[in-house]
Amino acid sequence: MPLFREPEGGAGVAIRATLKRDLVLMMRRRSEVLNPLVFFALVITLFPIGISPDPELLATIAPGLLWVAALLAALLSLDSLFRSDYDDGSLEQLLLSPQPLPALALAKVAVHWLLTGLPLALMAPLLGIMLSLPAGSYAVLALSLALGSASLSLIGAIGAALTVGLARGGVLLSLLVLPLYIPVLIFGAGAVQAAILGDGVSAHLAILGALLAVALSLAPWAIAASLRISING
Amino acid sequence: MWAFIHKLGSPKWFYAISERLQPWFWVAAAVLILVGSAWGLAFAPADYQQGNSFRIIYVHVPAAFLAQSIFVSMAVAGFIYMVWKIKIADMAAAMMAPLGAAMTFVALFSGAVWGVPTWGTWWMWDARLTSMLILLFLYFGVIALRGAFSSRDSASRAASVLAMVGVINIPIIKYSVDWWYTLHQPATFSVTSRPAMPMEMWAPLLIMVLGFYSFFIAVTLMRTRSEILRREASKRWVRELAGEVS
Amino acid sequence: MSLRLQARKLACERDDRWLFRDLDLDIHAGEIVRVEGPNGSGKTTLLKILSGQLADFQGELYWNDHPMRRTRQDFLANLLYLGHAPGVKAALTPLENLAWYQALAGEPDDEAARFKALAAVGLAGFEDLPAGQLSAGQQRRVALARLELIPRPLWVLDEPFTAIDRDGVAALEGRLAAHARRGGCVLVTTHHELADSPALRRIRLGQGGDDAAL
Amino acid sequence: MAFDSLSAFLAMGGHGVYVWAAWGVTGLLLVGVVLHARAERRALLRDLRRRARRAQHHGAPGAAATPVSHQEGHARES
Repeated sequence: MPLFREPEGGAGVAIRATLKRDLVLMMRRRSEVLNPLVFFALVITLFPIGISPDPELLATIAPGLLWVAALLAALLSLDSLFRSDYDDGSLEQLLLSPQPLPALALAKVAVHWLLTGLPLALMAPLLGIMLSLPAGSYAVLALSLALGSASLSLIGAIGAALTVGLARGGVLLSLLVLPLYIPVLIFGAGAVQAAILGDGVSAHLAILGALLAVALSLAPWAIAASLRISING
Repeated sequence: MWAFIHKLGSPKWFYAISERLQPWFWVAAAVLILVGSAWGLAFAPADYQQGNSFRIIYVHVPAAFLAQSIFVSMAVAGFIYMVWKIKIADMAAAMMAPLGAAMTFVALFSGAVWGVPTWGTWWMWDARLTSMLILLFLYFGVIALRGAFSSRDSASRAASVLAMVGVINIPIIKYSVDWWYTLHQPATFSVTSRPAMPMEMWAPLLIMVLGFYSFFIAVTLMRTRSEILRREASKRWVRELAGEVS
Repeated sequence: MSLRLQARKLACERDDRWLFRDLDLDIHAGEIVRVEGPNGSGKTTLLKILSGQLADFQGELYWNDHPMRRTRQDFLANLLYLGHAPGVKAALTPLENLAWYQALAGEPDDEAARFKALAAVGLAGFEDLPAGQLSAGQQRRVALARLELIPRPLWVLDEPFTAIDRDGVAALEGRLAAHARRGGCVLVTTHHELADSPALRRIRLGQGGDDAAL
Repeated sequence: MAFDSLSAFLAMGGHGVYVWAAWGVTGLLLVGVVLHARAERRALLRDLRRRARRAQHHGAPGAAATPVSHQEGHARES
């Protein structure tokens, strides 16, 4: 074996490998993928029981309910985003890779969205039926959740990176992240609301897209900086 | 320029210079707040719609201004600390957070009390009150995060990052809450966005705002000096200083 | 190839306590440098600083006579760091673990090389078992397989002998010596006593107090 | 002057409770902040003086001046 070989593969190879590794890891712990979905369904079940089974009442609050429940479900799995990497030392290795850390962090966040945000978005229309969500808003519900949950994953990852070094970071993480989720919630639930009222939804979806663009351009750097802080202990 | 900034960053130098600056801000704060209070409470004319309850504006608006400004200052201080490693900036940021939270609370409380004669309820999901409530949560987050680390250096860095992330989000939150409010409550009466106020009404408001800012600067200077003593307790100059005082 | 890691007037203060001060280091190709010191004397911190993980220290680092700030990418491309924790995912097999490290280091995706590396650390036959089913020592060996897999001249190893059995210790010691002989350079902390050799140099860190001696 | 008498001033045209509650809480909080800052500074100075005296008695300034604030050290070593 030579003493030294110039690294050949660029950032692309490392990002692809990280994506693959995290996907494999999540698929081997399938319960971690399923738990948020079950949680989502459970919370949605609690509301008719707690409020009233009246379809008309449920229909009026359904957009907000579905969005809030999905947001909380996505939050649930956030704490484990970097935690196991931190505990077993892989995070140090990620930080010491000659590849750009924001890009690698983005790969991890992408996996989180793919296995949390996207399934939640796909499942939401089903739960919408249970809440008698008016017809015509189902596609918008799924689309707004898919778009919005990507922003949620990115913003949440900043909080997860900041708290990963703390023994009990879970509750703190929610405290840090939930206020930052509010704009996404407003426009996400607003899109569904608009679809029900028959208003145009393109403005809402455009704003959700804009929020995602802002999060995509800023969050990776914040995540990288936060990870470096956390690794300092 | 750089030399100056780094000199300002030296705790010893800051301790000395802030000692001379501090009294001016205390005096300014006391005079401005007293004059503003007297003017606002007793001399400004009553509002033709709300009567005398509108006088709450003279504490609500300055507190709300300050609550937002302190968060921005905290983020700026965090940025300075992260980029130039100037510890004074972090000490100031650490001391600003509780004051900011207190000011946010004042804005919320006075807004809620104001709601009773205006809307007939203690709480209304008014755009400004909602933004203030979210801001309060943001303050809690920064304070809690700083307290959660066992290493102070990490705590400082983490709080700085969070303050910067928060300050990018504040305008987005504000904009989206305003939008949400107008969507759900079309054309309701908002307490603070008013048509042109006569001079006798806004002059005391301006004085109060200036007074609150002076108060913020004075308190931050004083508490940052305390924080210097706390963090630099093992440094020789602090020990000598303690010897002189005794 | 030239290989030189230098530190000038290195000092690290952690929450008002000096871990070390005025530390000058000069690490060349062909050396094994063992950092010694009691618990809490800052060995891990020093290794983290020298491997570019920590930024809050005073003093300057130089890599091949250039300030570290400017040559960070080049430095990282030459570095292989094994931390306190092995960095091995329990749910992945040793092969999968190594595949990720290969990609992360910019190495070509080479399964034969991974098999060879695992065989070299005595894990032949365990390649496709989830690492979680391996013993602590075997997991450590998976991490050590990176030394065989990824050719990097500068090794920074934090307690690499932890949980390894006697044969493994001897093999690893031989591996370190061989690396130094070939012009590589090893920076290591360990409680295990390394055999004296001309390549071995020791750095002693003080009791976390004011005098960090070289 | 917007009021005719002291009682009119206190009553605030029927809104006295609200106005005075808002102002009162604000005032209390401002005063509280000042008092807290002052108490904090005094306690710190007292602590520093005590430490300085102890250092004089023991003649070991370095050791005596190590702050008590933070818990565990940084390095996580075995």
